[in-house]
Amino acid sequence: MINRIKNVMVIFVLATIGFVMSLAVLNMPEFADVNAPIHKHVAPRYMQMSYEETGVPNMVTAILADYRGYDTLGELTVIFAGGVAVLSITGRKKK
Amino acid sequence: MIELLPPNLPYFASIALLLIGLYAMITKRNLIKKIMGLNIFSTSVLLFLIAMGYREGGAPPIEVEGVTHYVNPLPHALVLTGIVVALALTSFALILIINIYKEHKTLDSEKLTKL
Amino acid sequence: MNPVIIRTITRVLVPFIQLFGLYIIVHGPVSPGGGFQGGVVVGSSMILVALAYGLDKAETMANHSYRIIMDCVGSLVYAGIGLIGIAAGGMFLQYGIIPLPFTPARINNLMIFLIGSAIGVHIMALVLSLFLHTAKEAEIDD
Amino acid sequence: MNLSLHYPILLIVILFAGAYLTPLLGLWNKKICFPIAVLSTLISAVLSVVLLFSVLENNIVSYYVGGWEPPYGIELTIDPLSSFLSLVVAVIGFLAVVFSKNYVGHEISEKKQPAYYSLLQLIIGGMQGALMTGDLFNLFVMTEIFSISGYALVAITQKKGSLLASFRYLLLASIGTTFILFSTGFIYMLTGSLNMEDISNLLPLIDNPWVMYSGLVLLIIGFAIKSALFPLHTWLPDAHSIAPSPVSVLLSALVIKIGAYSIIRVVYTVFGERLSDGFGLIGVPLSWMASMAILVGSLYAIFQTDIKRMLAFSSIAHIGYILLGVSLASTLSLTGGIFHMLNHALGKACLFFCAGAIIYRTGIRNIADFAGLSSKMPITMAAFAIAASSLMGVPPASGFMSKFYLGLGAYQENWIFLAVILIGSLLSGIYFFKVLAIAYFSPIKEPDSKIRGPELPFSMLMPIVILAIASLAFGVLEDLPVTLIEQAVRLLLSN
Repeated sequence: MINRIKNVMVIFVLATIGFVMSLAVLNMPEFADVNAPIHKHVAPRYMQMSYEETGVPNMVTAILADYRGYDTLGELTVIFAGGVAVLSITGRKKK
Repeated sequence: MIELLPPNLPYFASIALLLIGLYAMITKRNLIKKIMGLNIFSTSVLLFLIAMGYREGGAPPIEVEGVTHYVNPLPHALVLTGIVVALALTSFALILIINIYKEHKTLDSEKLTKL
Repeated sequence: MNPVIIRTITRVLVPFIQLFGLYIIVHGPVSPGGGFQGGVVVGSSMILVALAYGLDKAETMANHSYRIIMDCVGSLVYAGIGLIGIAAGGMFLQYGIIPLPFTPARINNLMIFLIGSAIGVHIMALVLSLFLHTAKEAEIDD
Repeated sequence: MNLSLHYPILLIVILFAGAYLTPLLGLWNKKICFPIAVLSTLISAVLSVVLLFSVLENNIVSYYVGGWEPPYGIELTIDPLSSFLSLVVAVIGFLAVVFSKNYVGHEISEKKQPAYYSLLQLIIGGMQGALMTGDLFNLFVMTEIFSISGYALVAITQKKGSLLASFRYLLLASIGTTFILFSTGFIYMLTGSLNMEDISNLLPLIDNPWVMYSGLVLLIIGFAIKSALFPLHTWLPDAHSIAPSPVSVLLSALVIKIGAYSIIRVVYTVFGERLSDGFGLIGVPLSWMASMAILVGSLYAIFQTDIKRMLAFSSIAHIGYILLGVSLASTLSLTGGIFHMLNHALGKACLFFCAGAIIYRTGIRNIADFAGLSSKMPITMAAFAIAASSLMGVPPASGFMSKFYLGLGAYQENWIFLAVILIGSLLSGIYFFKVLAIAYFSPIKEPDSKIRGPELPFSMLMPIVILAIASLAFGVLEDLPVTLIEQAVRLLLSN
């Protein structure tokens, strides 16, 4: 019985999330739309200027290592934290 | 044929993945399945981001002479970060699960709550 | 049992996989790839060694201390390159201002390459570390 | 080279560099990890004091990482609120590292100490990064850094159940971070930008309420999980009570505050201009959930027998006070909420340090066994009493002032919220007085047997005394923080 109620609640929560997000998606700019704001505001600068400014033809690398290099430092720190986290719980004594 | 599909199909697909992952995380009793759910769940975001950056007729974002329209490179950088975060989380969660199994001799979340 | 086929293929394959990984790291600035992807490829080659020859073999080839040193040094090089930018009078992680006898774009290119290599070193050690620790943890008892 | 320009980034990078160095030098000598951690946290604390003065002068300090101007690169934006909280994080983080010196050997084997100190620096650095950043995606990355370190620090002890607590924390909190990333995607899709300042300028021009509001709701849900708001609090009691005490301090006093801070940042800075008319839609459920959190957290805390579990439930209640102040969105309530962040951080840190000290010296976790502690550990129990009275809201201590502001703000909105605050304070009186009554007045059952040492070591006494004095001092000199907070609130509400 409790499982039944739990299942119904889970489905209700998921349906709510799905419904709200589907409504959001329906109102989004169309997929692959050339005029979406995402292609208009910041990205053109990366496309036109990145080779001059960073000397790197690969724009993803230019963004990753130069324009948003601080994010990559954070990313490195995340995986470093993951590694240290794994170290920290290995070799526990068995009770 | 492809014109019959709704235009925002990739976004819907990512939401479907999100719901599947979330469902698995909440209802599955095996901890490993929960982590699989978590992986599906975080992959849904990556699909969403990468679909978002695509533009019609866009070339891969590597400077080539004569090409003016590339797909948006920023989401690619974000996705890379997302993948790395998911890697760190998954590896930590798996080693946690191994240790939980050693300590409690079960991976059933309902039995584990009773402990 | 001695899995001859697997071990032979591994022995032949591993150098090529590692070379390919290094290629991906080095070519990060000009083609798809970069430190993360290449680092994962090199790390996986060592995972292949661990699978074919046993965990101990991989452990002796790249032992715990080496992996930690690679990890920490990779991260420190990244942060250090950032701090060089400050020392040269620019912002953190600003490369163009570093006083080297090249054009700013060239210095940028060089530094992005260095950063990619640092990330690659970090990731290759870390991926192997994650695998070995998880595998050993599962192996200890039962 | 003018270093003063670079304080914001140095503050963060020093902690990260310390974290990278700790395992490296730990290979060589395990004893060196503690000095590195103390040094890096001390330097960052000093830098954050200096930064606070510079922020008070200029209102907003920004730093362009990599020299790229904002929408293209990452910008660090330090306004009075983030600078103020960064000081709190730096000081309490430093004290937690100092407290670990003697305590850590008690719960964690020496082999793992490099990892422990590295993770401590990572968690503090991640929180500092989240406070300083002016970029939405960078906020996600920093959130992930302190979360992963947090999961590991919960699991690091040998205690039974720590793994399970960590796993539950991981599962729920990573739903939160994924939601944060999702809504970052939504907002990026709408505006094409990731910079908070830029987004807040662009959002009013955009007519797409569905995407925008679902992005906002997802962000708030994500950060509400991080800050353990009422229906999403289930991970907190286990994780915070099982972690080693210095880690409980960091998690309970600081990490959940970063969630609340991020909600403030998102609602008031990113969506500030857009929401001037429509915050009610999201603010109303948030304020009711916060009120429920106050009542439920306090009620559960009364029935706990384990001291650290009781404090953990009390944290759920107090995050409710803070978010109630945030969601009511008036000058008074916001001032009260932010002031309460300070008071709860100081008070709860002091209480968890006291609990850690008690566990260290006597091994007692059960409240019923506290009889006679007042004579065995007089300083610790006095500090406990001061910090508890601050959290209850007894007048001389600083908690009274923040609850006073909160109450005034709540009364303007709806008298029910005022009633909730009063009832919550009453309930917190019940559970804190229970502890104090047993410790001070209950007869001693057995002669004291297994007590370690004549007094606590200095490294454990110092954090406790400093925090207790601070809890009292900010109650008497409440002008000092309040003027600062009012400056921060004016800036937040000016949008």
